[in-house]
Parts: sequence; C-alpha cells; structure tokens
Amino acid sequence: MTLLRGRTVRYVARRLASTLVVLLVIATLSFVIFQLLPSDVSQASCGKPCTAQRRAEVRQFLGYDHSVLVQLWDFVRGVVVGRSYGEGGARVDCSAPCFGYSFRLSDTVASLIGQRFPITASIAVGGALVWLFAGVVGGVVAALRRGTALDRAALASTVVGVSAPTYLVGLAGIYLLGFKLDVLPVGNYVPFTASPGQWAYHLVLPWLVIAFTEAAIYTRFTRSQLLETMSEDYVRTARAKGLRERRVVVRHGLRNALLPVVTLFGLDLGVLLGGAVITEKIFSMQGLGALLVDSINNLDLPVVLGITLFSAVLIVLANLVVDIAYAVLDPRITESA
Amino acid sequence: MSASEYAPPPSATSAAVRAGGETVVSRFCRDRWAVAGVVVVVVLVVAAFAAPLITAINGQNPYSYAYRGALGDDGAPVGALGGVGLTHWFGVEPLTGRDLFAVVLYGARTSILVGVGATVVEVVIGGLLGAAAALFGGWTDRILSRVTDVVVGFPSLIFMIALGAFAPEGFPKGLLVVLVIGLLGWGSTARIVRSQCLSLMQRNFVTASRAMGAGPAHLLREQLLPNLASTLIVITATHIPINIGYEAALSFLGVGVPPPTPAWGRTISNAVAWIATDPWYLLAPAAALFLVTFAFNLVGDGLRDALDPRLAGGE
Amino acid sequence: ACDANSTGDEKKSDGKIHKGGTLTVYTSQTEFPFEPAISQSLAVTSQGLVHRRLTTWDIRPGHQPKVVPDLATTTGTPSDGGRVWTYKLKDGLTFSNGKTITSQDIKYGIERSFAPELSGGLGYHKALLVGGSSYKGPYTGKQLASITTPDAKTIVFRLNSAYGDWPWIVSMPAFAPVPKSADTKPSTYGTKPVASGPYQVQSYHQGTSATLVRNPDWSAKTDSVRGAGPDKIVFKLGQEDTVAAQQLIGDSGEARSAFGADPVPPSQLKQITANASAKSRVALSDPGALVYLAMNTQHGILKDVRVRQAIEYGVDKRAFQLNAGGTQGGSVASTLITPGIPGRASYDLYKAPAAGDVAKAKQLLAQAGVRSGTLRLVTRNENTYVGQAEAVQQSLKNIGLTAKIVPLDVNAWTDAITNDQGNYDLTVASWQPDFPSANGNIQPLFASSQIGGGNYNLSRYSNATVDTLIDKATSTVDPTAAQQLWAQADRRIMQDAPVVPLLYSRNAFMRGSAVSNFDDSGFPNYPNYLRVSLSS
Amino acid sequence: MTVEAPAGRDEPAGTDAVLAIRGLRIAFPAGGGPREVVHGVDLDVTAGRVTALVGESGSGKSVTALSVLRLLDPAVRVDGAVRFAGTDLMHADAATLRRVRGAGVGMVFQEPMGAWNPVQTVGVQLAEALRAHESAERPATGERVRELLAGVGLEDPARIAGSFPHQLSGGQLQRAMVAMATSAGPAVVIADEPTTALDVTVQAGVLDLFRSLAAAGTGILLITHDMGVVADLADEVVVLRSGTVVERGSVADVLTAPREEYTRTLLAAVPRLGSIPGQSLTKRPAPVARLRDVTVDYGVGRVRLGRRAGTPVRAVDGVDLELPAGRTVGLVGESGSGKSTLGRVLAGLLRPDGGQVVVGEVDLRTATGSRLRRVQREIGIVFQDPGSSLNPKHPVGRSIAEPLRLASWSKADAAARVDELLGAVDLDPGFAHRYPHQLSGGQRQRIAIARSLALRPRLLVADEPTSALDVSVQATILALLRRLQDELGFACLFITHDLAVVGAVAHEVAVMRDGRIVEFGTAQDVLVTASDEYTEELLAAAPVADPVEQARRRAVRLARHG
Ligand SMILES: Nc1ncnc2c1ncn2[C@@H]1O[C@H](COP(=O)(O)OP(=O)(O)OP(=O)(O)O)[C@@H](O)[C@H]1O
Ligand SMILES: Nc1ncnc2c1ncn2[C@@H]1O[C@H](COP(=O)(O)OP(=O)(O)OP(=O)(O)O)[C@@H](O)[C@H]1O
Ligand SMILES: [Mg+2]
Ligand SMILES: [Mg+2]
Ligand code: NI
Repeated sequence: MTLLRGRTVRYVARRLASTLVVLLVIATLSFVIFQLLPSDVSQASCGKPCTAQRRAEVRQFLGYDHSVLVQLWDFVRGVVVGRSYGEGGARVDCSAPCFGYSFRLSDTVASLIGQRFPITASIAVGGALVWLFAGVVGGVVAALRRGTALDRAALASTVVGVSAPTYLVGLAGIYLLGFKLDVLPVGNYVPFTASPGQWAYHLVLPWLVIAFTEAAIYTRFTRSQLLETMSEDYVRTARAKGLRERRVVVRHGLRNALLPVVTLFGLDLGVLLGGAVITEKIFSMQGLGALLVDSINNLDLPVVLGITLFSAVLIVLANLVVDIAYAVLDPRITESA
Repeated sequence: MSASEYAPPPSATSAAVRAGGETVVSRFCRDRWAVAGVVVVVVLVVAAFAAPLITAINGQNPYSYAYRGALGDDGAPVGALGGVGLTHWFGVEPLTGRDLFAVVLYGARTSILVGVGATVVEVVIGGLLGAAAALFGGWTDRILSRVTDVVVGFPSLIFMIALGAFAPEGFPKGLLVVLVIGLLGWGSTARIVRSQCLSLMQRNFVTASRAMGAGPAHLLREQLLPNLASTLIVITATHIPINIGYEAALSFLGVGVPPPTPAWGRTISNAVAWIATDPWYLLAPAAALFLVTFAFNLVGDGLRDALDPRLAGGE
Repeated sequence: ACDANSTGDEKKSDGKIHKGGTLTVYTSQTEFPFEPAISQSLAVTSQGLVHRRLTTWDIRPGHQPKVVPDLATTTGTPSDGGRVWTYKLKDGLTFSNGKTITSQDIKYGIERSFAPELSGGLGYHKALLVGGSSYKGPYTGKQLASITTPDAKTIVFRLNSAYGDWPWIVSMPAFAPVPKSADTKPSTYGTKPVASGPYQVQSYHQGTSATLVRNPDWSAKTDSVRGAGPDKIVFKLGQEDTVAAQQLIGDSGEARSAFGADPVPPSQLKQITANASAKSRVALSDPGALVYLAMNTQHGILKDVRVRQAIEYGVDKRAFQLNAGGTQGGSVASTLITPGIPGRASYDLYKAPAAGDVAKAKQLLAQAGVRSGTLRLVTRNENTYVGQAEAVQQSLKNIGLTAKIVPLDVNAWTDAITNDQGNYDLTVASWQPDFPSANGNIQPLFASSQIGGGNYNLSRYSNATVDTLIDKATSTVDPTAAQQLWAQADRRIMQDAPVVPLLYSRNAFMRGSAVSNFDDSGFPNYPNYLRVSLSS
Repeated sequence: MTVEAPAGRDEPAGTDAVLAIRGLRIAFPAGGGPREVVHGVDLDVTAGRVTALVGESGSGKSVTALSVLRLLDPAVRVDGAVRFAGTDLMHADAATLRRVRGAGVGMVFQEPMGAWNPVQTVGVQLAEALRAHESAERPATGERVRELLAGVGLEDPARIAGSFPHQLSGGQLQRAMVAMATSAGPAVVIADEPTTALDVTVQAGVLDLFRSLAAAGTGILLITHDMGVVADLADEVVVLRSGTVVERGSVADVLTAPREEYTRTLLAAVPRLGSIPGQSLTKRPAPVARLRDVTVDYGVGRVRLGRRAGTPVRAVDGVDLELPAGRTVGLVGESGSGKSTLGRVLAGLLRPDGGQVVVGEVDLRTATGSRLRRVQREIGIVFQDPGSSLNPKHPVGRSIAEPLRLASWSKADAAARVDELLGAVDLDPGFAHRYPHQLSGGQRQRIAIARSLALRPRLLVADEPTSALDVSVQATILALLRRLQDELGFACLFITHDLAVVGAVAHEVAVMRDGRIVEFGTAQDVLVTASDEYTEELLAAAPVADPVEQARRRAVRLARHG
C-alpha cells in the first residue's frame, strides 16, 4: 500500500517536472514570437517625438537587442538567481525568483501577478461554480425530459448562451441589472479580506455574465452524456433497489456522465484563472486578463511572459488535478506511469 | 434440433428483422426537429451561395454606402425599426447606411465557412490526438498531453497578432482564419476525447476487440468512435457559434477576413455598441447566428439520438 | 474660433470656482503614475494638478489658447536670435515637502527625462537642447551642459537652432521640478511624487485608482491658472467607456460629482441627445484635431500629384463625417492647421460638394493615365478605425480605385506607418498637436526630417520649399510673424495634396450634475481639469 | 397458438399469491409497429413457496420479470395486471413503486456484471440499497453489508465490499447481487438466473439461502435454465415458450411427468453427469498453448491515482497447463478461483506477473504490437459476460463480423458468414440487425459464441459460454463446438461451473481452487473417480434434474457437512 502511494507521489512529481519543460517551451515560443512581432517593442516606450537613436537606446536598455537565446537565458537565470535592470542611481534589483520587471508599471512581474490574481481568481472561481451548477442542472433536466418542450427550451437558451458574445451579455447585464433595475453594483472589486459580503455582492454580476456562456456548453455536455449513461443496466439496478429517482440520476447516471464535464471544467477553470479578459474589462476589474491585454497593447514583454507562464502553470496544474480526478471518477482508469 | 423447430411465431420473426433493420437515417428522419434543423441549414447555405441573386431583388449589395435619406445627421438610421422598409428589408447599418439584409446574407458565407471549417479542423485534430494519447498510452500519451498543455497554455492572442502581420497577403484569408482557429483551438477537444477514450478502453467490448487482434486504427474506428459520437457532436455544435464569434475577434487582430467582406461576427460586435440607440442593428445578424446555431444543435441532438440505439423508438 | 454653439449655455459657466467636495474622474487608462518624465499628457489634464512647469496653458472657452508663465515669471526671454532662452522663477514657490523650488530642481527634472529608464514621455526638448541627443540622464552621474542655473532662481537653455515655440515646449511635463533628494528610487517616483501644484498624490493603486488631496504648500497667489476647486480628486482607472457613459447618464450617487475622461462613443451620442438631462450635461468641443487621409507620396501611383488631387476631389467627406457620428462627430475639413490654433487661415483648394466630385476626380485620373488601381490602406483594427477605412474605401470605389484594407493592431499599425520602409499607400490618421501652435500641426507631419524612423510624416512628403518655410517659421520668435509663415506653409503643402483633410473632430464629454466649470474649447478639444469644480 | 388468457387446468390458484401477474403482454417498439414478445402470461408467486420459471432462451422470462417492477423502458408497451400484496403495480405512482422496489420485491438481474455501477464499490452500492429502505432502528451499515456478503458465501466480505465491480469475479458479483436483492427483507424475490456463474458448491449455498428465505415466508420467483436447480429448489414450475405459458404444475409433476412435448424435449436435453463422450484418449496431440508457472497478482503494477489501493490479490498462482490441438480442456472450480483470469492470460489480454505463456510459437508475455495482434487473431474468446463484450452502438451482426473484417474479408463474404454463424448458434439471421440491448441474455451469449468462432480459431477460450442457455440450446451449442473442433482441430479451454457440461465436452479437466490447479486429468478420471477432496465435493454438490433424487443428494451432502 505504501508502495502504491509512493507510485502516486512519483507520478505527480514527474508530472510537475514535465511542467517545467512545458513552461520552457512556452517561454521560448513567447520570446520568438515577440521577436517576430511586426511592431517594434521599443516603439511603445520611445516617447514622442521618437528618433531611431532613442529607440535603439530603449531596445538596448530593455535587453531586446540580444538574440532570443540570450534573452531566454537571462530570463531563466533571473528566475534562479535574480537580476537587475538599469545602472547607477536608477538601478532596479529584482531578487530571485525574478520573473521580470515592468518599467511601464514600475513593479516586478511577480508582485503584479500577486496583486491582480486575487481579482481574477474571485471572478473565475465564483463564475465557475455558478456555471457548473447551472450547466449540470440544466443538462440533467434536458436529458430527463428529452424531446419535450422543456428540452427544446433548454436547447434554445443554451444556443443563446453559446452564440451571444460575452461582451454583449456583459453590457446587457449591466444595463438591465445594474442600471435599469439597479439591484446589483457594476464593477468595483472589493477585496474579500475587506468585506466578504461586499466582495460577493460586487462579483455577482460578473459571475453571472461568465456563467451565461459557459453554462450553455455544460448543459449540452451533461445532457448528451447523461442520455448515454441513463440507459445503462446499472441504472435499472439502482431503480430496482427502490432509490428515489433523484438519487438514481445523480449517484448513478450523472456520476458516470461526469468525466468529460470534469475535463472541460478543469481546463476552463485553468484558462480562466489566467485572466477573464472581457469580463474584467467590462466590469472594470483589473485582474490578470486586463493586465495581459494592456501589456500586449504596450508590448510589455516581461508582464506578458509572466502572465502567460503563470496561466500555463495553472492550466497544467488543473490538468493534473483532472487526471487525478479521472481515477476517482472512473476507478478502472489507470495512468501509465 | 434445429432453429426452426422452436422458432417464434412467424409474425414475430419478420418484425424482428424490421426492428433491427431500422437505420440511423430513418431514426433521424423520425425526429421532426432534427429534420427542421437540416432544412434550415440547407436553406441558409443555399441562400448564402445565391446571395447576389437574392439581393438583386431589392437591388442592394452589402458594400455601397447609402447614407443619403437612410441616415440622420447623427449617423443613425432614419425611420422606424432601424430603417426597415421595402428596399431595406432588415433596415440599414448606422454610420454607413449599408443594407443590413445584404450584409447579413453575404455575411453567412464567411461565417458558416469559418464556423464549420474551423470547428472541423479543431475536432479532427483534437479527436485524433486525444484518441492517440489514450490508445497508445506511455510515452505517446505523455508527449501528446504535454503538447496539448502547451497549445492550451500558449498566449494565442500574441500569436495571432504576429500571424496577422506575417501571413502572406495573398494567402486566402478565409483559409487562414480556419487554420488559426483550428490549430490553436484543438486542445480542449483533445483533453476531453482522451479522457473519454481512457474510460472506454476499460470497457469489455474494447477488450473483446483487442482480443481479436484489433490494431489502434481499428479500435478507434470501430469501438471508440461510435461511443465518442455524442461527445464530438456536442463539441461541434457548441464550437460552431463560438468560432463564428471568434472570427470577429480575429478580424480585429488583422487575421480575420478583412472588411468590407461582411461577416456576422464583425457586424454583431459593431452592433453591440448600438444596443441602446439602434437595437435593430443587432437583431438581424444576431437572429441569423442564433438560427444557424439552433439548427446545428438540433441536427446534432437528432444525430446523437439517432446514433444511440438504446434510445430508438423512445418517442 | 467658436463656430459651433450647441452647448452655448455651458460656455458661460467659466467663472467662479467653488471650493470643496470630492471629484471623481472615470478614465479607461490603467496606468496613471504622476511621473513627469514619462508623461505625454496635456498641460491642462491630470499631471497639471500635481506638477507645475515653467509655463502653462491658459485655456478658456471663447478665448484662443495662450501660453502663460507658471513657475517662471515670463514665458521666456529669447536671446541669440531665439537660440538661448532664459527663465526666472517666481518668489514663494514651495514643494509639498516644504522645500523651496529652485532652478536646479527644474534642471534635474529635465535631465531625468533623458534616462532610458524613464523614456516614453514628450521629448521635443531632447533634440532641441545642445548635446541632448547623446545625453543619457543624470543617473550615471553626468549633467546636461546646455541647461545652466546661474542661481537658484534662474535657468538658461541653449538650443541647437532658433526655436520660436520654446515657451510652449517648457509647458510640457518634463519641465516640472523634481528635487534630487527625493528621487531615490526613480522607477517608483511617480507613485508618490513631490508635488508643486495644488494637489498631491495620496494613494495610487495601479490599475484601480489614484487619489489626489490638497497640497498645503501650494499657494494660489503664485498660480493664476489653476482653480483648485475640489478638496479631493479620485481617478477611477480602467473604466470601460460605454459603462462609464452609462453611469454618467444615470447621474446618481458618486456619478453626480464625476466626469468621464474619455469621449462618449458615437453610438451613445444619440442616447444622450434623446435625454434632456443628459444632453445638458454634455460638453461638446469645438472642431479640433485633424482627421486626415495620408497618401504615401513615395509609393506607386500616388507619386503622381494628379492622382492625389483626384482623390482630394473624390473623397466623400460627408460619408466619413457620418461614420464619425455626424456633425457631433466633427466638421468637414479642408486645411491642415486646425481650428482653435492661433493664426489659422481658412481656405479650400479642392472645392467639391461634401459627397465629393466624382467627375472631376475621374478627369484628373484620366489625365494621369490611371484607369484603375489597387491601393493598400492600412488601418488600426478597432471598430471605429476599420469603419473609417471602409468609408474611404467606398469613396475610392466611386472614382474607380480599389482600396485593400489591411487592419493591424495598434502597435503594428504604428510601426507600419512610421517605419523606414513605408510599404503602404493610404492610412487614415488623426493629429492633435501637443501644443497649440501651428508648428505642432505642420512640422511633425510634413517636414522631410519626419519621414520614417518612428516619425509621423505619413505621406512621406518631401518638398524643399516647404522645408525651408518650416525652418523659417520654426525659428521665428515673433508669434504673429511665425503664424503667417505657418499659414503660408499650410496652403503650399495642400497644393501638392499629400493628405486629404477629412474632419476636424469633435469630442463629447459627459459630466455629473454637480460638476461645474467643465467645458471644452477648440484646443485641445479636451476638458480643462485645472478649473473643474463642484457646485455646492 | 392461443394468446387468450389460458383457461381451465392452467388457471393458477391465485388467491393467496403475494405477486399475481395476469394477462401480461409485452411489446417492443420496432420499425414496423410494436413487436409482442410476451403474449398474455399469468403467473403467481405465493408466500413461502418457490416458483420456477423455465423455458427456452429468448422466450420472455427476463422481460416478464422486469415488467413486474416496471423496469422496462417507458417506450415498451406493457399490458395486463400486476398486483403485489394488493397494490396494482401497473398503475402505481412513483412513491408506491419505490416502496415496493427493493423492499417489497427484490430483484436479481440476469447479467450481474453490467448490473453494478462500475464507479462505486460493491459495499457502497449494497449500503445504498439498505439505506433506501431504512427502518426506524439504524443498523450499522458497514457491518450489515459484510454480514450480507458473508451470507451468500463470500469468504472475504471486507475485501469484496471494498472492491469495485471490475475487481471481482462473475460469481462474486452474482452473489453480491443476491445479497443486495435480499437485503431489505422483501416479500418476494425475483431471481433471474441467479447461479449462472456459480460453481456447484457455491450454488448449493445460495440455493440454501433461498430455501431458508422461502421457509421464512418469502415468495420466490426463480428464473433458470438449470433443471437441476429447479429440482433442488422449486415447488411450482411454469414453462414458458415464445412468450406463452405452455405448462405449469408442481415440480414433481412437471419434471417427472411432463404433459407437453416441449417440456419433454427440454428435459431430454439435460446433460447428465457421467455421460462422458466416447472419445478415445489415445495419444496427446502437440499443444497449441502452454502455460508454465503462471502467476497473476492484481492490485500492483499500475498507478491508480488518488485511490486507496486495494488489497493485492493473487488470482493465479503457479499454474501449468497445456492445451493440445483438437482437444477441449474443461476448467472448473470455485467462483473466484482465477478461472477467468487464466482465460484472459491465455488470450493475451493480461500480462502475467510471472511464468510463461506460449501460444503457437509466440510468448505472449513479451510479444507486443502487430506480433501480438497476429497471434490474437488466431484466438477466439467468449467472455463470461457476453453482454458487455458487445459494442452497444453496433448491431450484433457487425460485432460478429468484426474478426472477419480484421482479416480483410469482403463485405459479401462476411455477411454470408454472419448468417451462417447465426444459424449455427440457433438464431434467426434477422438478429444480425439488432442491437445488444434488444436481445435476451442467452441470445447475446450465442452472439458472442458466434463471433468467437467466426475466423476458425486455433485456440478457443470459452468462459462460461453456455451459462445463460436453456438446456436444449445448450445441447445445440455443445454439439456445434464438438463438430467444429473435429473439423478444425482447435484447442479449447472451456471454463464452466456445470460439471455435466464438462462431461459433455471436455477431454481433460482441470480443477482450480484459490488460483491453483488442484486436480488435472482426463474427464473420465476426474469426474468419475475424483481423487481430490474438493473435486469430490463438487461432484456431490451438482444437482440433478430429478426432484426426488436431488432431495436425496442434498440430504447426503448436508449429512457430510454436519
Ligand atoms: N481487476 C482486479 N483487481 C483485483 N482483484 C481482481 C481483479 N479481477 C479479479 N480479481 C480477483 O481475482 C480473483 C479471481 O477472479 P476471476 O475472475 O479469475 O475468478 P473466476 O474463477 O473467473 O470466478 P467466477 O467463477 O466467479 O467467474 C477473484 O477473487 C477476484 O476478486
Ligand atoms: N429491448 C428490446 N427490444 C426488442 N426486443 C427485445 C428487447 N429485449 C428483449 N427482447 C426480445 O424479447 C424476447 C424475450 O427476451 P427475454 O430477455 O425475456 O428472454 P429470456 O427468456 O430471458 O431469455 P434468456 O434465457 O436467453 O435470458 C427475446 O426474443 C428478445 O430478443
Ligand atoms: Mg433472460
Ligand atoms: Mg469468471
Ligand atoms: Ni448453468
């Protein structure tokens, strides 16, 4: 038994190690792409009017005059031993692990992510719970009432969900609930530590907006998977035991239908934790997504790279959790170690 | 003792044959909603194809500015319902005065092509790689899974900006969009397919097939695919509208189908800003997108149900 | 220069400044450091509340913009034919830390702006000051010799060549004083700077908010420009513009004493005009910044002046105007110097109906031997810009030319139009001068020194006569004489038709009902933050 | 054939029945209108008595049972009356139905493997059944579960309770199913082939359990194909054929003096122990497959994430076995002794942890990829659980043709071969178009057999291939196997619990217990002159189809055990 637990630990360790490779690949690709980007990185911080010479100075100062490999090496070394930028009186130190420094925002990337992540996480996790619940419940109802008007209504509403752009849903939500009915506040993030009540109150609208589209997809998934499992023999057994229909559906039908839903959920949550761009923008909540877009627009490579790697870590971790969840959800699955 | 000696009554025998003989097609055709979905899709595709002929009726095209008489000084359409009338069946576009009916009809060409094309690329790549990871396991699985991680974790936004500038200008934009969306979007499909395949591989009928010496290709085609169908159908049906919207996002990054070629996604995203002042602008393209999505989902549901023999005769 | 009077009653509010209250400003910007070296902002907006400079702008509705002394006693004393400029500081100037403001502090502030660590601001002075192009800032221990401070109250600038608009240059953010002793960590100085203006930074939350409170050491006696009305000013950052507009239209709670720093988008203007209360709270600027179609004079068929002139005639400016939201979006343009700039002369070399003169255009094309042609029209990829590009595309189609729209993201677009290659035919751009002098309209866009290399001569227009005219006007110290030269240059350039002036754009800004003195003049078609106050 | 309610002599007594079925008709939806498979069946289950429902495979036994608790799909048309203790179940509302299910009527399903939820442990599912009908005093569920499992003769109830269905043998699942069906103390137990996967000793134990339940007043409806079991347990017998009751009466009457021709044929087909085929066992041909010191341990080797690792089980322990060409080796033994595991090893589906498996010239332990696949194409296998071994999304014809397609047969050839095979296993060719769920247990099993024989294998591994077949069809299949073996000369490992069947087909017999082969010899040697104590016990426990003789044998067996 300890032997087996040892195996699980080794498996997880190996997955985490391979994560490093994934991150290195992503970092390299990011550097290469930034190199390929049509716009000059120094453009954004050159000032106005700009001269070729100033641009060259800025490039040199930011280190973009080096080759991709050198930049990558500098980055990796920064992570391991820290690095410093600039010289003389303006020198900025970034101690290990240094994931870069943004001159645009005058802060280390790690600290920026640290400030922004709670906002994104609040939006993502809450929204995810809402859509998971709504989607699964909707899917169950649609599946159990297959072919009825209720099923078609669920279909229609999910179609609205998947075909409506988040931007539209967000603005509609703001107009309707925020301004017209004036029941929910629009935007303005309140930290959880400041007031849990206010925190949730201000997040309700973003949660609903995020959940709107996603719930639709989950509804469809749940419906189709549940239709598959509900005709299995063990569901008949469960009925024969005299279980309540709800328990039959949830414990036997749904439980077996969840595998793809869980996969999708892990993935979506992982991606969302890396930044809910549109939602953050609409609700003026400065999470990682808003920061990422700003940084891309300003070609702030260190921040872009930092957020990218951070969200890659989240995605990889989410996948690991999902893979572990498979084994719990379907005990027949074993992972090749 | 022979089979005929204790055969069931003759009537039952012939019925048995027919019961089994029911095909997927006939089951599908029994679902009126699904058939309606097919009809809608076909009608729309034909209409999109014949757009020049149809818009010839009211003498409109989706390109010409026609602000004289159609737009007020503030750039908004004059007249009720966003300028709906005999010449402009769906009204006109604010700020330009273009005929919305023509815009929506021509837009169907781009949007359906991109929506369906990109989704097919996504589902085929994701499906194959996900299934391969599960089927081969071991190193194959490990490498494919990490590649998937990279694809999902990769900052696609920057990539698209770079691509927008680097794709040769002569490269067909529609194809480019299909490839960009497809090649960057297969990650989630791969993960889902992998997880389902892992589960299916433990089922006895797959074991039975392996026991007969079936290779991976055969397993995938014969055993896994029929049981993945419902998952793939859902992915396809939900991704089509998402990708149509995605096309709009891409056109803003310069990778999309460039204006003035109409596309629903772009029209919708333009119209969103007008929701308070000229809601009719949004209505036509949004309704069209809804209709297509709904139709594809109806077809998907119908197909799913038809492919599931255990639901046969359920209605 | 007030030719539009839709918000006439608002113009009269210029006057009493009520003290007290908390003013909120909604802005879509996410970074908001009060760092003078990297700032590109106008003298009359946020930076001006915290940092004073040698000179500043006097912007009032109904008056032409004027440069006025701020920390200095005059707008500058030229010598050596405009190559040397001398300033004396006023008495009784103190920083928010209680220290006296000296000329060394100003010199240090300017020197900082040369450091690569603090690049990104308005840097007109960098090329003008002797030795500026090779100077790398004070952090390596070097000083810039062309700025001298004979005593604590005097500062002297030595320029590479005569420059008549130098008084405007010293109104820019980099000319704000920075005490060297407080600049221990340059990269974060902007989050808690030492203030010289009526407000100091109380808190700055990157991406979320910046709060200003009164600077007790500021004295109204030395400052005739700043009203310093509200007790506290809160900038709410990263606000989505449509949502902010909606909030202001609603006019309840905090929004009552707030205004939006971003113009109301055209799609929402109609909603505002339909709502009497909202309509009364819109400040619609006079026509200002020039929106123009740049034609690459060094590329393809556009090298031929007749083709360019054909386009001048052929463009449907009315369609373009409607695309910008009609008359509320701007008025049709015909000159390069924009309304509101002193010395502007109004004329139209290519008279045509607002919808264009297709016949004349075709005739010119025929003369040039051009029957058809495909032009590469690069544009920013946001909705508005693509819409504008499409409007141009349609006009060109009318006269038989095909425009191929190439949407690019903002950085790629900037690079495409300002790089040395110049691989495009057309682009639609908008130009707001950084200071209200015709110089700011003409020189950056049409001097041949401004082609490529990150500069904005987007037509890649090069004409020796014009260059001489520009040089002459630049070095002319007498404003009236200079203005005449600029007007002359304007006309001369238009004869070569390197750009099609399309619109003088107008901006509409929304305020809450408790906000007063919120108005918008011709230049810089942007509200003057310095005088905004709250009604009691 | 009349489908009206049978009158006169066939009319059941009825008044004191707990469960009374009247005029039951069941019709499945089909392309050309509903297809009726049960044509007006009357059936009574009386408290304290055992009613046996016997009949041909596909005659409607299981669907009749399912219709009682309304467990058929709503799309299936069910007419007639079902009354349980005065309640009309046909029209009962959901709450009433739920109360009756499990607590009033317990149900043992025919195919135990598919009937368990694969993602929950057996213990959890049992506990769930207990909790669904919890009475006022809360029993300690965990303990109750283990008690129940022990009650059906499972030796390690704690491990069984903690195992997932796929970790248990067919017989273990079947017994757990019996435990679950009886857990809530139902007034009626419907047991659909409850002993098909059980060796005779264990089967005897389960039958004893039923007997004691009956003695305590439970009414039992026993569906079985095994006349020995009928003789052992039943009071009444009802014979069903093609959805119609053809004969009913007391067990003594029906088994010893059947009135109907059909019943007589049925009884005549019952194989009897000792009817060893007269095959000359001269020289042993060369072995097709060889097992050397094969060991299989479950529960070690792969990563099972996030789960409490189950107790490792040594399922096969140092087995040596040779399968000569043209010969059938019968493998019998206790439920859970490792028979199926051995079969999987032989088919190359499970890599043993130790030892050597050679089929043809290929060592299955080391072979991989196409090399392994080539060997596997020469091996036919019938899984113990035929239902789950058929792809639910394919018509069974397609499943039968799968090996043919793997061998690149043409479409037409394959179709013809499928028809031929269906005929050989006594099924109408029309069945090719049906889906697995539309078949009866026995029909599915025959499909699996047909598939295994499709390619003329060199080695056939048949795991309980006739467990769901009535004796007449079973006889057909056994004859088919013998004939094909003579023709093709394949080696066969025939796993079964039925000693009479072993006698009928096997040349040699291996007896397995706790993963080891405890006895091996010619069928004659093992079955007639058993030397091993366990084998002796097996022989003694095998029921015979004569109620009087069977009662005697039972008495003897009980006496031996004290
Ligand atoms: N995947 C597994 N993990 C753990 N234990 C298992 C697994 N599969 C089978 N076992 C155990 O191995 C033993 C042998 O199982 P096997 O299926 O071979 O028995 P069997 O002889 O076929 O029994 P039956 O006659 O009941 O079918 C049983 O005790 C069973 O519980
Ligand atoms: N879902 C279904 N759809 C169509 N036909 C079905 C379905 N289920 C069962 N049948 C048919 O109904 C008949 C009776 O089936 P049932 O399962 O009751 O047989 P059975 O008597 O239990 O046979 P066995 O002994 O083989 O288990 C069979 O001919 C079978 O093919
Ligand atoms: Mg049956
Ligand atoms: Mg077994
Ligand atoms: Ni049997």
